Amino acid sequence: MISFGLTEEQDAIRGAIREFAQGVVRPLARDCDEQSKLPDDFLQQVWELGLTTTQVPEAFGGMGADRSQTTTAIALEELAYGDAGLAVAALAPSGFVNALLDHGTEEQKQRLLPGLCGTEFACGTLAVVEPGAMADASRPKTTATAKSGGYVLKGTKRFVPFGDRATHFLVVAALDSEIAAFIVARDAAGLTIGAEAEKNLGLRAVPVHTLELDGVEVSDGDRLGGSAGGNVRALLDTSRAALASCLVGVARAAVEYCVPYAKERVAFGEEIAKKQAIAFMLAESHTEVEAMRWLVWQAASKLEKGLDATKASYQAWSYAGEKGLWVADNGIQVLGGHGFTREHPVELWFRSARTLGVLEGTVSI
Amino acid sequence: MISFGLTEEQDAIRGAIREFAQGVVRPLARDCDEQSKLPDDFLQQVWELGLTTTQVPEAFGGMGADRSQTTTAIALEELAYGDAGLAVAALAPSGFVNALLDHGTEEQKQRLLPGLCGTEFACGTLAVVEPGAMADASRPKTTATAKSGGYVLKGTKRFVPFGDRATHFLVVAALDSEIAAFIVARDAAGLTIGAEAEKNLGLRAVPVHTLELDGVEVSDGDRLGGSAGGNVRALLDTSRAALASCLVGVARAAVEYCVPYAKERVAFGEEIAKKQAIAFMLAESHTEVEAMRWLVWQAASKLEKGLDATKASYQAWSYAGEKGLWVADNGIQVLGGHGFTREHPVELWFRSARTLGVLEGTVSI
Amino acid sequence: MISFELSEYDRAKLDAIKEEGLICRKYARYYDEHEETEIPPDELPEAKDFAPTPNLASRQSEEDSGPSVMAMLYTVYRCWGDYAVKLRQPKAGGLGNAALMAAGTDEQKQRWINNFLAMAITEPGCGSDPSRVTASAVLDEETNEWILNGEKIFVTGGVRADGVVMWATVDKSAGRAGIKSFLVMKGTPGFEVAKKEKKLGIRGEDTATYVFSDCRIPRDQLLGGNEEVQKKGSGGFRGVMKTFNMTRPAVAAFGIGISEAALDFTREELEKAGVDLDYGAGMGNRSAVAEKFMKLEALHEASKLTVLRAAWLADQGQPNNMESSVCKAHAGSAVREITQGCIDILGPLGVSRDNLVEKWMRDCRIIDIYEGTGQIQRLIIARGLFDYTRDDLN
Amino acid sequence: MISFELSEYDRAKLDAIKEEGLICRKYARYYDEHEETEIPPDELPEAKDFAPTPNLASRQSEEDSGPSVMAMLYTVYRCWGDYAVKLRQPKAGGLGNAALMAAGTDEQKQRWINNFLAMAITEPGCGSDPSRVTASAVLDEETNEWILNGEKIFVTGGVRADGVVMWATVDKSAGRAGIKSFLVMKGTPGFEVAKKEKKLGIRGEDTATYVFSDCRIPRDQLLGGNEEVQKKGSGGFRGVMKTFNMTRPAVAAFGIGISEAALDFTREELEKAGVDLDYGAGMGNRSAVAEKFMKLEALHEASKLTVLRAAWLADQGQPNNMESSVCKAHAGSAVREITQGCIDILGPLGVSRDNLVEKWMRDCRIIDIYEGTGQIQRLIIARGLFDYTRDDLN
Repeated sequence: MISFGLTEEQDAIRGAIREFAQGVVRPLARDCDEQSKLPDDFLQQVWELGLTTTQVPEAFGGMGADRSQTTTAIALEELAYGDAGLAVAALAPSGFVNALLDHGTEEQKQRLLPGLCGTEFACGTLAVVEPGAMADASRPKTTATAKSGGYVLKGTKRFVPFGDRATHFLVVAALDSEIAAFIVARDAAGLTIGAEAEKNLGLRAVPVHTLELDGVEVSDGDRLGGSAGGNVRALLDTSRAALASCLVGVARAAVEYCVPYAKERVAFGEEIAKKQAIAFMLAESHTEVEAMRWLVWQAASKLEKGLDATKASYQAWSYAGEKGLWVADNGIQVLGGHGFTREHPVELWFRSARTLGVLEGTVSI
Repeated sequence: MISFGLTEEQDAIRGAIREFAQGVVRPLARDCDEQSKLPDDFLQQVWELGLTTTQVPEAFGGMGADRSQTTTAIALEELAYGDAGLAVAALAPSGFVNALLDHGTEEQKQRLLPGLCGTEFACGTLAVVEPGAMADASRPKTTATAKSGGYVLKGTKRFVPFGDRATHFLVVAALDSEIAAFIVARDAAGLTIGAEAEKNLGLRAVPVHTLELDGVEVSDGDRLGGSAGGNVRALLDTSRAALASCLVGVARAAVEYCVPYAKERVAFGEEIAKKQAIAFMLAESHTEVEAMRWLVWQAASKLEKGLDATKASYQAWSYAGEKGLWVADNGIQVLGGHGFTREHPVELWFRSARTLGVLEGTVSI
Repeated sequence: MISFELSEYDRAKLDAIKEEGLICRKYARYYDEHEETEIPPDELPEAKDFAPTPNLASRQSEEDSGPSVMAMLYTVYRCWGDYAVKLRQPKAGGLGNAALMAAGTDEQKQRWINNFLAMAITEPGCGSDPSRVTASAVLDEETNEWILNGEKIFVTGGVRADGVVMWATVDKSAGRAGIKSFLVMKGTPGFEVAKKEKKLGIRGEDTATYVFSDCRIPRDQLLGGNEEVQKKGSGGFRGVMKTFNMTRPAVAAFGIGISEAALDFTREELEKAGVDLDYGAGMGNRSAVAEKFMKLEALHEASKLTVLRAAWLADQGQPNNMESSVCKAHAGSAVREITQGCIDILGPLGVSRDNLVEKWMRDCRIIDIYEGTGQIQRLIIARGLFDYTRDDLN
Repeated sequence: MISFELSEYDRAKLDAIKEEGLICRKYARYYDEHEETEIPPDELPEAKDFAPTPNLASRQSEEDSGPSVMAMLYTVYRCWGDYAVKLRQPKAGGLGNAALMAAGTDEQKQRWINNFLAMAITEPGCGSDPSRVTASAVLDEETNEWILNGEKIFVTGGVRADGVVMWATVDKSAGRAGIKSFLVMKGTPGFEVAKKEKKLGIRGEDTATYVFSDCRIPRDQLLGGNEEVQKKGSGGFRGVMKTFNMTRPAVAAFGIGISEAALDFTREELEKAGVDLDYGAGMGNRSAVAEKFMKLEALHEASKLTVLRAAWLADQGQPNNMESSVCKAHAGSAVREITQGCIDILGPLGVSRDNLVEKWMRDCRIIDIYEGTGQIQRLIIARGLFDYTRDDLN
């Protein structure tokens, strides 16, 4: 069935997150970006929304709702509508939890989920991105070498959220010709976490760190999904879809900000909204926001149904990456010189969009 | 020195060809396209303009003007402004002549040029294009195999201008890891010329044919440039620059047709030229026509100076291919439903632009 | 719930449409090259073997898609076969049929449903601006007839149509509110097919100019039957505009079908050439043609989803005016880029008339023009965004 | 004759500029991250070793390029070093200097040439529309002074400038013809730097808001000295607009320099990764990143040539109003695409503040905005094409 309909539950969640995004996230966004930091209570506030734990079975400490990638995609769009950096901060713990839920062994779930699904913020995060030009998450340069009873990991990861506090990292590495993921505890021997947060173009609100894995040893039981391996491709697909969701939120934020601005701003004797150049830019931007969203939903829905979502996730990610940036960039143009200043949020969204477009493996849906 | 200045001679030639393009070429264009044929006297008329023979030394029957790729590029833009199909027809003989001039041995020039530089239309043409998806002129599938005293050619060429009447073809083929070009006479054993002209999207005015080379034997002396080989890369570069010149002419034709149309056409109560959507489309089209032209001139100038022009020709060709099509395509949009009909020439230019953009090796500058 | 997987039941129906499409496609080049000849018979030699057109509204279970969604998918895959040929199937209606179904009275629907009805809006002076229609309809109360006068251009299917839904104003002073649509059958005195256009593409489909000179039609051939002229700005025009809400997605669907055909052809050529389409890889590990192709595919998919979204809203009984323009604007530009881009990949093969890609590119070019150009759609979208009237933004 | 090869003499001059550029680039990140601090001294530690700025007009032979062309190339390669830092070199002027050179009297030029002059046009309510300037200049015949009032925003270099060329109207009823430009030096009573902007990019360059409150300047500080107000539409505004004809290409050149830096960085990374850039091959034999990079390079080259063309016309003494807008419109959009596209190729490396690409992308974003947005440039081009006035098309 082709359906664009939300369930009642999804509708309610969307409403709640939208309110949170407007009331809590958006007002924090500028300062968090300028100062590259998160307010102390933000993570706990988000935690209490239950984004990370809702879809975890009660047996593991969660709330037992059905695992739903479409629901997460909808939530992420709303959060990123508030601010993409804070959205990534809010959802980063889910990347680890979802990976375990979707691909972990029973033992891995039992061992780790309860600790990550308590009433207080806790997190493991994904360690996928690598340094160097033309990074390709599907062909990690980080290697895993099998040895008796486990594996040895070598390589560098960057853009790892909460390197400063995550208790575990899920490190994606090449294992012979496969890609595999490994659970690495924060205190593992051979793991060096960058002392300072990385400095990047956008998403400055969320602390991201570089990890050096210099012969980190993990046991057989630390390979995601056990010796058979989890479906790491599907894990990366959830990440592409997640970043695409964020891009939809960012692009929508830009359009919704520009529309009233263009109606108020007068130049050359009339509201700039009445100029076709501006009106068409926003009409096309709105059009692309819609188109992007449906691609994201399609990918999320395939993931939710357990179908092969690699092509759909590629499409969502590639299309949203390009058009999300285009929309945010046009947002600056609509505001002109004002859009170039940090008095308005469009330049922030532009940086978010450009950053989201080249990361893979920071969050998941 | 950076200079965009034409010599006096170039200025005069541009004026003459422009007049010819407007007075002779343009009025013929629609019928030639619809009927896929050339009027009997057109080729002779063009011949008498001297496009093919002017730059040939008097010793070989030409008029002894300096070889100037920039002059040819300027002439081609003007001709294609009249019609690209007729421009290709007019300039196709030059492809062969220029190749001999630029890369042929003294013996080759003496043997062939006088016969191609008489007072009557005569022609050899280039045989570069190949069938199949993703054709790449720099990696021909047609092969040349050295044998005692010469080479054996095998392969298929298409889009060969004047297959019905050319006396010689210059066939580009892979010779081990090199690309080489070979002079093949029309009556060579093993050469089969398609009985009917090919049917293509655009450039329908010029008859183009498919050649089958089934073990065609040529002598050592028939390899362009002799045993050392001519600079076939430079030959292909002249072809890329030539097609780019045509694209500039086509795109300029579209802009110049749309401008008065938009000023006259009334919709929604005023001239459509006063709508920003239309005005911007044409402003951007004009901008791209300029940008394209300078890239073409740059490539032509490098060729003229004997410098490596592969990058510059790629840029001219790639950019003009994309933007020339874009401009012609927008031309249809400016005219709306009328642009979709064959009562106006913009759809013809659109087809020309799309066709020029994927051919390489039909004409040269 | 959000879902993009077709049920087996729906899939089977679409597979049948695609099979017919492939048969129709055999005639595509013929129709493209014979626009000068008489319109050939409506029925292809193979048409007798076609399965009957599936009932749009038939659903076996909750897992099946809604009728508007399915209608759009049928349209996509008919045009995937061939734009022109699909229209030659006897039961496939013209845009006038869509208008009839959307705005006609039950009696009108019953009476004309089996006719092929064109739609005539555009006039030589009005471009894509339906509210500037100058063709007039005057009621002759004595004979209970409408007297129609005016010229209509770019009437799609106008030569072979059995009749037409034509737009005319009953009261010029009322502006848009005065515009009504009328059913006129061929053979009505005063209704003349004046010209047939020669076109870049969709050459198998006839495009005509109609002239109405004191053409009299019975009073009950006013579409929808409502003779009342609303006050200016009171929304009376909406009844007429409403007919657009499925025709815009349908036109977008035409283009989507064609561009899907072009992508399928190109994909096969890439496969033959051994080009790997690795959707999981990063750009650094792809070839230029793979990257280009995959991006065109994504653009196509995005466009298709906007069409389905507009249709899905209609199935939910929700307004879809903005979404209809969104999908029309998106597809109009996307199918240009996709078909032109396939030729970039295919090279000289793409411009040869030995295959259909060049034709698909030409056919697609109409999508961004008729039933409201891309520019008109953007105006509609922008007005929606800004909550502007036509006077505010035009 | 058509030529695009630099003479050795010119090449050597540009090489020197590039060498300085690389030194300046070392400070690029510092300035980007320290917009809050006091403006650092104009002279970099290494500046004392810089060769003197070559004389623009010096030509050794006919093989050397003209002064405007060379001025644009200097600008390109200074900005290739770093946008912000290049402005810190003592002799490099602001936009006001360009205006002074284009429209000032000989005496004015001599008097102010060694000052850094900003240009103040934009007002809170007028956007990019210089003809709607509301700042006023009233002549006090008794004191022979102009009295200036008004607010100017987005004054580039406004904090560190020694003075400013500001636009004001001497006669509102005269419309554009009443607008004149005035030289005002810092320290003049009534001239206040009211605010410094925080920006996306070009953070090393200060952007200020100026307030003029009954600011009195001597009568001879009217730029060009012509106090006459032409009749409406008689072209009196052109004298003022003329100053734009080299500033638009110069702004385009800023962007071209930055995008060239981004391309050079990206090319090096591609080389490190072993990516082959085969310009002779067809698309079927290229990698996705090579194709993307080569297209961005071509776009860059096209844009650069439009700048040089506008400058070359100036060197020939030919009008270049259209061409100035062509290059500004082209570059404004091209440099966005190029720098953003380099990040597509570079991936996460491109967004890291460990290198400068992300900064170059931010810096470049201003090109399509200041000195007339891309939209304004398109209006100017379209008016030129249609032979329309501002009233016809706006």
